[in-house]
Amino acid sequence: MEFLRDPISFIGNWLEGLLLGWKMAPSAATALIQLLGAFIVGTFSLALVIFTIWVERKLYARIQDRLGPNRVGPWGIFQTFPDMIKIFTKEYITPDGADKVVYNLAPILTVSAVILLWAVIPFARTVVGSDVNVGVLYIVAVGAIGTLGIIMAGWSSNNKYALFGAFRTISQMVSYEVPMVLALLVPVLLGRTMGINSLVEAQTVWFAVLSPLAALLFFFSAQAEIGRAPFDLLEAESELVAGYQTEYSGLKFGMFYVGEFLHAFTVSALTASLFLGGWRGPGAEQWPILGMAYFFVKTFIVYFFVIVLRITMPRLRIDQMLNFNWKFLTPVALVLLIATALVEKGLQLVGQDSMVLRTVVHLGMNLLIVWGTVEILRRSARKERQRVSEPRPVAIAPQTQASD
Amino acid sequence: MIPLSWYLLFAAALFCIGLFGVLSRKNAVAILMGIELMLNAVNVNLIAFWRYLAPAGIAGQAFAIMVFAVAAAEVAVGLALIISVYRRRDTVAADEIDMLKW
Amino acid sequence: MDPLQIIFFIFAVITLVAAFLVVTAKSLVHSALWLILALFGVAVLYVLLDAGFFAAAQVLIYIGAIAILFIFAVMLTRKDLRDAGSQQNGTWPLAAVLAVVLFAGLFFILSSWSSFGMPKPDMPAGANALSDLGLALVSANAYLLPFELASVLLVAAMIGAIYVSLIKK
Amino acid sequence: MLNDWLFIGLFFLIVAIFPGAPILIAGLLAPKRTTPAKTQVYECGMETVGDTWVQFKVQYYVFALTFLVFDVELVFLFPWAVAFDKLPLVGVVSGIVFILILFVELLAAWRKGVLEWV
Repeated sequence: MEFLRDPISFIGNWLEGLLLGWKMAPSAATALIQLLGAFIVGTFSLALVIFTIWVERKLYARIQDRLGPNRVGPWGIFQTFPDMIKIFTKEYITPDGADKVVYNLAPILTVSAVILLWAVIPFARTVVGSDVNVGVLYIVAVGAIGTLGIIMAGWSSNNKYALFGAFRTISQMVSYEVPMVLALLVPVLLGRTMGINSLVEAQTVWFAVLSPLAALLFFFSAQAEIGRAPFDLLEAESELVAGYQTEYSGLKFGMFYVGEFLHAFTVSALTASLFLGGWRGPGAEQWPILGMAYFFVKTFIVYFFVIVLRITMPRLRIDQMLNFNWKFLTPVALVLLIATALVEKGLQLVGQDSMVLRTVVHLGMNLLIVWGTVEILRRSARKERQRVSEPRPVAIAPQTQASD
Repeated sequence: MIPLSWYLLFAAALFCIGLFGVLSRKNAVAILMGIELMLNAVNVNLIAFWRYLAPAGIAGQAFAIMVFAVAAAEVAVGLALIISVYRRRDTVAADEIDMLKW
Repeated sequence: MDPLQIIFFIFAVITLVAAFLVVTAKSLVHSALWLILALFGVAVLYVLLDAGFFAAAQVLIYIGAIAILFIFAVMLTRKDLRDAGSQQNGTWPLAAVLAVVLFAGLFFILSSWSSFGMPKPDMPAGANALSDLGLALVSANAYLLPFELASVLLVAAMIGAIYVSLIKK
Repeated sequence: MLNDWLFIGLFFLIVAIFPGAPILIAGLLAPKRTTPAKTQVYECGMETVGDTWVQFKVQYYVFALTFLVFDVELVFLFPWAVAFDKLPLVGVVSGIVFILILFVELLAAWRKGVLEWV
């Protein structure tokens, strides 16, 4: 019974007892179990990619009225394995003039940075890798390491396209980190903590309900951070060959691919944890295994939207991409942060701590900001339409002016 | 247990390496990198003093976070100046940036 | 040696070697990459000092932003500085002597200090360094002024840097 | 406290091995037949012309710079948000002033035309 309720920490406790029984020092036993846990979480996250690649390809195909993978196994579910065998036996080609060490380190760093995020994601109340008290900051910091992998890939390839792709990527990722961090400050403010598991525990009402705008801001800026459509300017095939991965081949290229897919799923898991209550759900406190189920259901729902967004949106132009960030997401996030702080403090000063009131006030404030934003957007869109529809000078215009 | 002296010696060594970089490098960008190392050494000291001498206080942490801000401002302006000089004079060697000399 | 000491030792050595390579590497991009390793080593030492917040902030600010800025600056000022030739100026032996003397002097002064080798005290019970820091940063009798000044300083730095780097020839 | 970080430290170790090992294994499995033509730098079917390190727009630097400044200021806000319960009204207001300065910064960058991609 105990085992069924919470298999993972049951096994953990059993193992610890066993190791201590073997006269092992307690600190060494803890370290060993943590090592094992780290190994399992890492393996699990990589194994997940095999599945998510299939999900994504199938969904992609269905939306485009194709069948998608359908040969290997039922519904083609094992399609990824032959692909893996293929990519494992592909030759590595290192371009002339590449900086060997940096060139080989870059794909490793890119994938590592994504897997590292799983260290702080809580799967259930008791199944948490590590609840460091700076979890949110850790997430952002690890994202910075990913940026580094990309610039290393671009620089070391000794290729103009790669370098251009890397530079574009950096300016995109770096720009979108600003609204992302701002959006992350909202849950920290609402939960008064930075630990991810503590944040999940603080969500008696989901933060997506308390502050839907923050959830949306995080979701969109995270999409840009992953760098796939509609924000896939970094590897815009028609412009930059393949961006920073141009000169990579074989499994080194495959690693970038794995990193991208895993990142998409990880971001969904983060959204689910930070805004959709993570493992919370009826009975999850007593039955941690239920919590895991809730967590994965929520994650896959978010992941579905990530895929749909990727499939249905066209690529943005670079100026549109930057405008969307600096002139839309960032100001909105700043206003939201100020308003959230004011509302929280106001409620505290009035002495109202009923959850219903808090929810209603926060939700109303969010809707107000949304309304204001839409109003401003409508006006600027009207202006933009007028500006574009006005007759503009074309190539021959200077001549006609000169003859006047 | 790590004694305080380890951190202090580490920070001193880091500071001296940074100083060497600042004094010996030709390229202005590299000089700024040396300054970054020196600022980091200072920060290690600040945090170590906070942890060992006044763990209940907050001064060490507050100063360290201010050092972050100052380092960021310094890098931003310093590199912008170097880029600007480069665009005018086509050089980033510190010896050749001598517009103020007469 | 206990495990913590070993970890400290490993990362201290990594950091110092990386720092040395920062100031001696011929290629400036390599310098920047070594700088990142050195900064990461410092972040690990922050963790050992129970300052997790500073470790994360170090990675975020230094590696995520400052190092990227360095790499950009290197790329933008690349033309005349090929990685050939000495990157050291003529007076580097003097600089080396000065650095060594400074280290010796620091060592001498520090080792005569009474609490030089003091062991790590336990964290006082009930202290939450992070929220204490947050409170101190906005308390009028603590660090409110530096807090707001830092913000103004950064704004000034940003506007100045933008102005300097965008003006035409 | 340190135990939490122990896991992350071990995770860093593991995570470095995970992508590294398959790359090594694949290197052993895969054929190695390099020819000079294969290792040429890619450039749309032509041999590459000129140096890779072309001059970049200063615009890239300016974006990174704006980000750096924002990033540092946001790090200041995290302890503030964590300590929110204990803050007096003055503390909240000074935090908001801080965010407003950020806003001014954004507007300044906007007015200076930094945010345009031209």
